Amino acid sequence: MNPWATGIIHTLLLIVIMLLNGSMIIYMLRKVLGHLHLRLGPTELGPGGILQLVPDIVKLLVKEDRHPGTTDRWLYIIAPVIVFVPALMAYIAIPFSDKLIGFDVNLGVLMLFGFLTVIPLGIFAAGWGSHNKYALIGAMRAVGGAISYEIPLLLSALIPIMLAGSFSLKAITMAQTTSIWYWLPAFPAMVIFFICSIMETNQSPFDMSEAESELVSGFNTEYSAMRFGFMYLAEFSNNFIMAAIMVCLFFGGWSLPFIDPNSMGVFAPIVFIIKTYLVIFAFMFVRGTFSRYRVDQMLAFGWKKLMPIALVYSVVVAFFVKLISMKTGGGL
Amino acid sequence: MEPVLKDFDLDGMSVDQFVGYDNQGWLSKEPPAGIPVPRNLRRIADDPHKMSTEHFLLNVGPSHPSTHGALREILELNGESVMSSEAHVGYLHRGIEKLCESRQYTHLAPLMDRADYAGGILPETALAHAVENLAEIEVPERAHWLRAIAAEVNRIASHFLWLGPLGLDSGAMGPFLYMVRDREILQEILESLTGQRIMFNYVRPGGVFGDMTPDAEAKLRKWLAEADRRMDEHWDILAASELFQQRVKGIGVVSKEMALSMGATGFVARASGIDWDLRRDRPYGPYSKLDFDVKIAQDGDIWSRVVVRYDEFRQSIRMLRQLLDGLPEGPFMAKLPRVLRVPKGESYGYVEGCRGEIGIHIYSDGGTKPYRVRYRPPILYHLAMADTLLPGGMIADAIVTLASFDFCFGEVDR
Amino acid sequence: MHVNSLLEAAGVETLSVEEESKIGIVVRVVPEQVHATLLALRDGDLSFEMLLDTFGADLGAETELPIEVTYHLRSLGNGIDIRVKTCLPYDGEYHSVIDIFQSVYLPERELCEMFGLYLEDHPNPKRLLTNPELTTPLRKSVQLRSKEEIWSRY
Amino acid sequence: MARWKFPVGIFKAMRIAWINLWRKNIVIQYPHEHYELPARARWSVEMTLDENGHHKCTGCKICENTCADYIINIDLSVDEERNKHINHWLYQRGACMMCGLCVEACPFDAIHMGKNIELAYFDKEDLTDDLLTDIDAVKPPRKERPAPTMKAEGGTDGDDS
Repeated sequence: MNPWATGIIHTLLLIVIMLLNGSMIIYMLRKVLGHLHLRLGPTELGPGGILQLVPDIVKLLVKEDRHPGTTDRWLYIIAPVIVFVPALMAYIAIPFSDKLIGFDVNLGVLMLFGFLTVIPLGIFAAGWGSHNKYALIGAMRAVGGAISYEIPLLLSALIPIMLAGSFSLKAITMAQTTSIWYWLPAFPAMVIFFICSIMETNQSPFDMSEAESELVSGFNTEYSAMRFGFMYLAEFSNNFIMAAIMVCLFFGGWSLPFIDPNSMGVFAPIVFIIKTYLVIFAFMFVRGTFSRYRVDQMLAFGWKKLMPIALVYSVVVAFFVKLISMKTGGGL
Repeated sequence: MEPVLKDFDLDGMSVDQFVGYDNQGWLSKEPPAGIPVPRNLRRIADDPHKMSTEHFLLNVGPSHPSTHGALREILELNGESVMSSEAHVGYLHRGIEKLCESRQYTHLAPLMDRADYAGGILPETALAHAVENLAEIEVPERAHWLRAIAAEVNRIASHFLWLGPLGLDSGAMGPFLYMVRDREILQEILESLTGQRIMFNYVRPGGVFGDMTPDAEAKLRKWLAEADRRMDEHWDILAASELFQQRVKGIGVVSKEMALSMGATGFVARASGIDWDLRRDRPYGPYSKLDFDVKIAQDGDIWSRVVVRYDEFRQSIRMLRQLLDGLPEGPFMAKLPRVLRVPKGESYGYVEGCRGEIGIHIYSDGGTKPYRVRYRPPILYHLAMADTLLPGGMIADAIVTLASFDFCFGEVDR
Repeated sequence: MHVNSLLEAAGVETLSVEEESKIGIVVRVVPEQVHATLLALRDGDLSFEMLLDTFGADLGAETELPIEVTYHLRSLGNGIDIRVKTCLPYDGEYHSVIDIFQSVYLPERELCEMFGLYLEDHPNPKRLLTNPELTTPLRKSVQLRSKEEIWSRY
Repeated sequence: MARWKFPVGIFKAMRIAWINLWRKNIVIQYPHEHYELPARARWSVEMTLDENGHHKCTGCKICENTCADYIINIDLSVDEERNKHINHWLYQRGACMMCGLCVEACPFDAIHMGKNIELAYFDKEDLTDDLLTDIDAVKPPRKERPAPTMKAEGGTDGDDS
């Protein structure tokens, strides 16, 4: 087949998967938060209200694209794209199974984090370009949060990498099939990673840049119609990506215990998605329960608590990894 | 100037004009000069040893998710820190005090509901006390007890409407809905008792509108049976969580001196160490026969207010059990003429409202309508207090501090 | 009466100090003496440390000084209330007592806008509740909308 | 730095949230389900009809004078024999605050507070309702003059039943 056609088809497939996934997570958020709050969530359209997303998307598409006159026009327009594209690109490095992976690079983890790091930039552009004080405060908070939480995030991600001896997500997953899943030896790292990914995806209790009760809607106050839709979708896509990374690093990817990873076949992506959605459920559960941090408390928590713990723990793990590898002459 | 109208030219205005657009109505003979916007009793100066940015003004409200009604708070910000603040109210002003002058004494209760829309029974009761005091009406005992039942149910409902949004303003969405669930049951009880969920029109001079309904009593007993467990749950979901505690401990401190000087009553005074509860110290109705405690906290911060009010919940539940069990038999309305004439004079009726002392001061000229009605809104005093607390904190603190005073702008603006 | 001797000792000239049956002790003073009276009451041994309310009433145009301003003070320790009343003319000058009780910060603004008084010595003498177009709503001369006006609004 | 304590409260909060996740929801799905109104519920004013389906209004205008918001307007014409004829019984539903004072004031139980909760309209004109149009007023029964006390006295409550 023509490689161009294959490329285009794959790209479109990726976009469709991403959109479907984003919609599923939005539906799931509504249902989980609904039931958590003794409500029902959407019920009217389709079985269990699953088709509610269709009119929502149609509404976003046909809505007037309101554009405040005083914005920095270029930044205002490009910001949703900056937020949306990395969220889309990050899908290519996620190993849904040993074969279903877009682009298995050696440094897959780094590539994913690289994509995700661009998102706060987009949020900042949105906040700055909106010419709105609430949006600006939200943007500043997003940048501050991103700086202080990406360090412990990467430090805690280092631990499974050290344990597996590889940066490739596929290799890390495969390494977990031969030994135990890494959440057990790397439990503190998993907790830190979980907390930091909540921050990274701008969810309560770290939804600083959005902070509805303080900043109305934070960085996306001035956005409407499909531009807002992009931001909204990107948020859930990030959610999925962070959960997927977490599943790869700590919960054994597509593998299941006591089952030969090579005989999983078509079940592998299903197992992976179920695991990911369970992690997303944990995100949502936290989101619907807790109070928000204050911005200085959040920064203090990131710098003064999470980062030292992650640092010390990675040193400890490095030491033990070296010790074991000297004994056995190989990986863990 | 009407900023909501379509022909309002927003871009042509300077920031100063926009921020202070209702500054034109100076009440003094000479407009004061040289005072910066926002104006308040307290202002933080820039610390030369700390990093500071150019200050900017942020309009919070009147339609902001956490101003609970129509408060417009102008904040002067240095980054995230609030340097000074000014509260603008009046967006809900309906002239209730003036409207009261055009109505008969027995027809004032609906206006009182609309003044305090979260706890309408309490100002109704205060008004009834004032009229009964002036007209020397003998109120049947059962009416007093029914008033107290309705008042305590309403107090719990109103407190839920404070605690839930306090969680919501601090970012916790779940507690709000769990509290609204319980509030819903209480509203149904009040609806069954009074006929409406919020605008009760239940307490009249001389008694109450209707007797206890079996439906309301059954629902209330059912709720009371599990109320303590529910309150434990509400404590665990919100107040026990360290994330919430670190948001409220040591924030928005009202010292005892400040509370006295700025006229704090109710839970704000009690959280600042002022041992004063009208239900205990100047008992009206059946409260002298009830067994309840008054919780005092010393710190005056938001956490103290939360603790004091959680205890008010429990005391109200305790009182409701006693009230239901001891409800005396008899008529629930005194025999009154159809058109009540009240002798000339002045009178003051008070209750321990949901948010502080609600006092109704009535002037009568001997006719069927009051000559002048003054509604003492406790929140008006707390608003001035909250306004001086905001400078020095951050935006998030400002929001939580404002929420912790349980503002009800129907009451402030009247 | 204790309040009477207290005020005399502080050198305050009162018009009358009476116990009214419905609202307790009422001290009537001329406007110039309000400040001294409140100060004496706050710092005297009865210690009325809290000012609960400040409000006015329009006693009608036929009265010589129609705006009656009431200060409602409370002594928490002794559990008694006292009211200080003074009368002002229409468009009179009202002098703020915010240096004694900070609680009058907002109520004084409301009082002066509602009755059309000039508010002096106040840190922020601004209208509180209404627009400048709506003058003195609580005066008796201001009428509410009539039935005909209400029925013609649609 | 304060002594670090293990954050027990966070897990307490999560426990309550987990319990609530499995609780029954509290939603009444409005167009499909309806909330049962209690007997005393007050919604907009309606005419009470007797067994023959005839209204009971005598055109005494007590309700009109009671209503402090002036939202009831009874347009009467009186002939030479003092028979009252109701041309219009106008009721501004949009301005009514549903306090029920007019119902309490009515000496002949001619009106009651209805139970219809669906009071939203698309047109502003629909908010002003003409409850009685071009109909003769009922002659007030001479014997049953209204008692000089308030209606709520004597243990009957405000129900319209």
